[in-house]
Amino acid sequence: MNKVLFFAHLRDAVGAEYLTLDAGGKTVAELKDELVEKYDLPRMETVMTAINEEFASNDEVIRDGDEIAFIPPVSGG
Amino acid sequence: MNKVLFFAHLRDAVGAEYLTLDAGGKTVAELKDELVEKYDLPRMETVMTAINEEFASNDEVIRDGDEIAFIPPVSGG
Amino acid sequence: MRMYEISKEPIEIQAVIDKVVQREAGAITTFIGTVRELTHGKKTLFLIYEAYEAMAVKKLEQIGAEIEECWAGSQVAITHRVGRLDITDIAVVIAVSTPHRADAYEANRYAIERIKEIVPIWKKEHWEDGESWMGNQLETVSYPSGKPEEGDLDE
Amino acid sequence: MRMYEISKEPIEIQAVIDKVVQREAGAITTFIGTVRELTHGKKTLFLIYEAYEAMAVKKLEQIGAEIEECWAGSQVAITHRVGRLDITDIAVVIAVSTPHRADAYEANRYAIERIKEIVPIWKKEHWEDGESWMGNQLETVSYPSGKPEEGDLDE
Repeated sequence: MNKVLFFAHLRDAVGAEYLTLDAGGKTVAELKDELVEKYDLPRMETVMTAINEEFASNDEVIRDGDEIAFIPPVSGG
Repeated sequence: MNKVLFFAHLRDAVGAEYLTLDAGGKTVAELKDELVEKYDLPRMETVMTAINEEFASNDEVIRDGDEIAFIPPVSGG
Repeated sequence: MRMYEISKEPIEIQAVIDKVVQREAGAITTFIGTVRELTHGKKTLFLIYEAYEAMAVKKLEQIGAEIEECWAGSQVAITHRVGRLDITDIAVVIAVSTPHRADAYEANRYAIERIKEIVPIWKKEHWEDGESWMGNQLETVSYPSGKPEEGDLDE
Repeated sequence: MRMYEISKEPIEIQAVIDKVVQREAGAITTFIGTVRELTHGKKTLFLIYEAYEAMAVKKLEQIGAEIEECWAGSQVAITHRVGRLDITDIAVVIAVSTPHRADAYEANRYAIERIKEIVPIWKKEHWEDGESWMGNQLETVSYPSGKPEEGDLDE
């Protein structure tokens, strides 16, 4: 299973801080597409992804147990 | 009369924080020349002058009562 | 000593500076990011900062490592606040010490620019007439809660 | 509140920063000049700073006025220490607040460069084997006490 974290406006859209789901074997892009469809997530083309707290590209394959996070454009500082 | 202030290595050379002397009517350059001769002041070509706490050029004329200061290259900060 | 922190409590500037004091340093610069009342003429009431904390600390560490590699003899400490911040409250403190002053300015500037690129922290601005997650470091992208594509899902 | 000071006492950084906090500012930079142990490989024991105090305050005020004219919405506070300073002691603190961060770095940098040009403050470095008034901001001109042309007059 995988913990999938949402932040900022994505958290508002999903209505939860995280979801637990099975994404093992899927690419980041595939997971994104699924979630966009299910939750109607806005502007996912501007959203970065992290796997286990490191940025990951769209074609990276998720392994079972990985923690996934969707990172909207950051605005710290 | 005029108060003439010395700082840093000039103070060491003159052996006093200030001198009281009559410089009214002289130019800055004339006063410098006199003091160089009397105290063997080193490297006066690198020393700036202030009259009443404002930088003054060599040809400025000193009036009675003006406070004169010789400003070696500064090294604050 | 933890040089890179995400803090739920107000940041004590002096404590961040103390972390980078070194006998070889002649210069320490700090950047203190504060909550500004007006942005593009709009009046902010307060902000909420949210972080992906574990990753944010890692990314701050990465920025520090980049700086210490690029500017010889430099030391870096960064603390970023999360939670609710009012006008003039401190959101971030960056302290950099270096042997010479030019480096201290450049390295510090590099730190804040990198924070705005790669550190997973977000701010939500609250105004009298609404609220919005700020979208990027240029403050040109935002996600106003009133827009249709989000309005459907916001409760 | 005195924004520009020459101080015989240790400088409290927070007190200088507090002077420039403003609701319109999103950024505050500080420059903290500290006494470095090594300069060009030579080991400093301590420094003595001396100022032409009244003029130094005026010149700091002038620098602040130059900054506030050049960088819109900026506020500046500067305190420079005089007397004996040991390694890592603070010689100067410059705090600048501005609405946006780029200005806060640039204006602060301008302040320290101007201090090294026009503010009548001098430092005497003390080493194990001697002492010397430092001559200019680039630290390339100095007046070692051992030189003949001065040696005649030094006691």
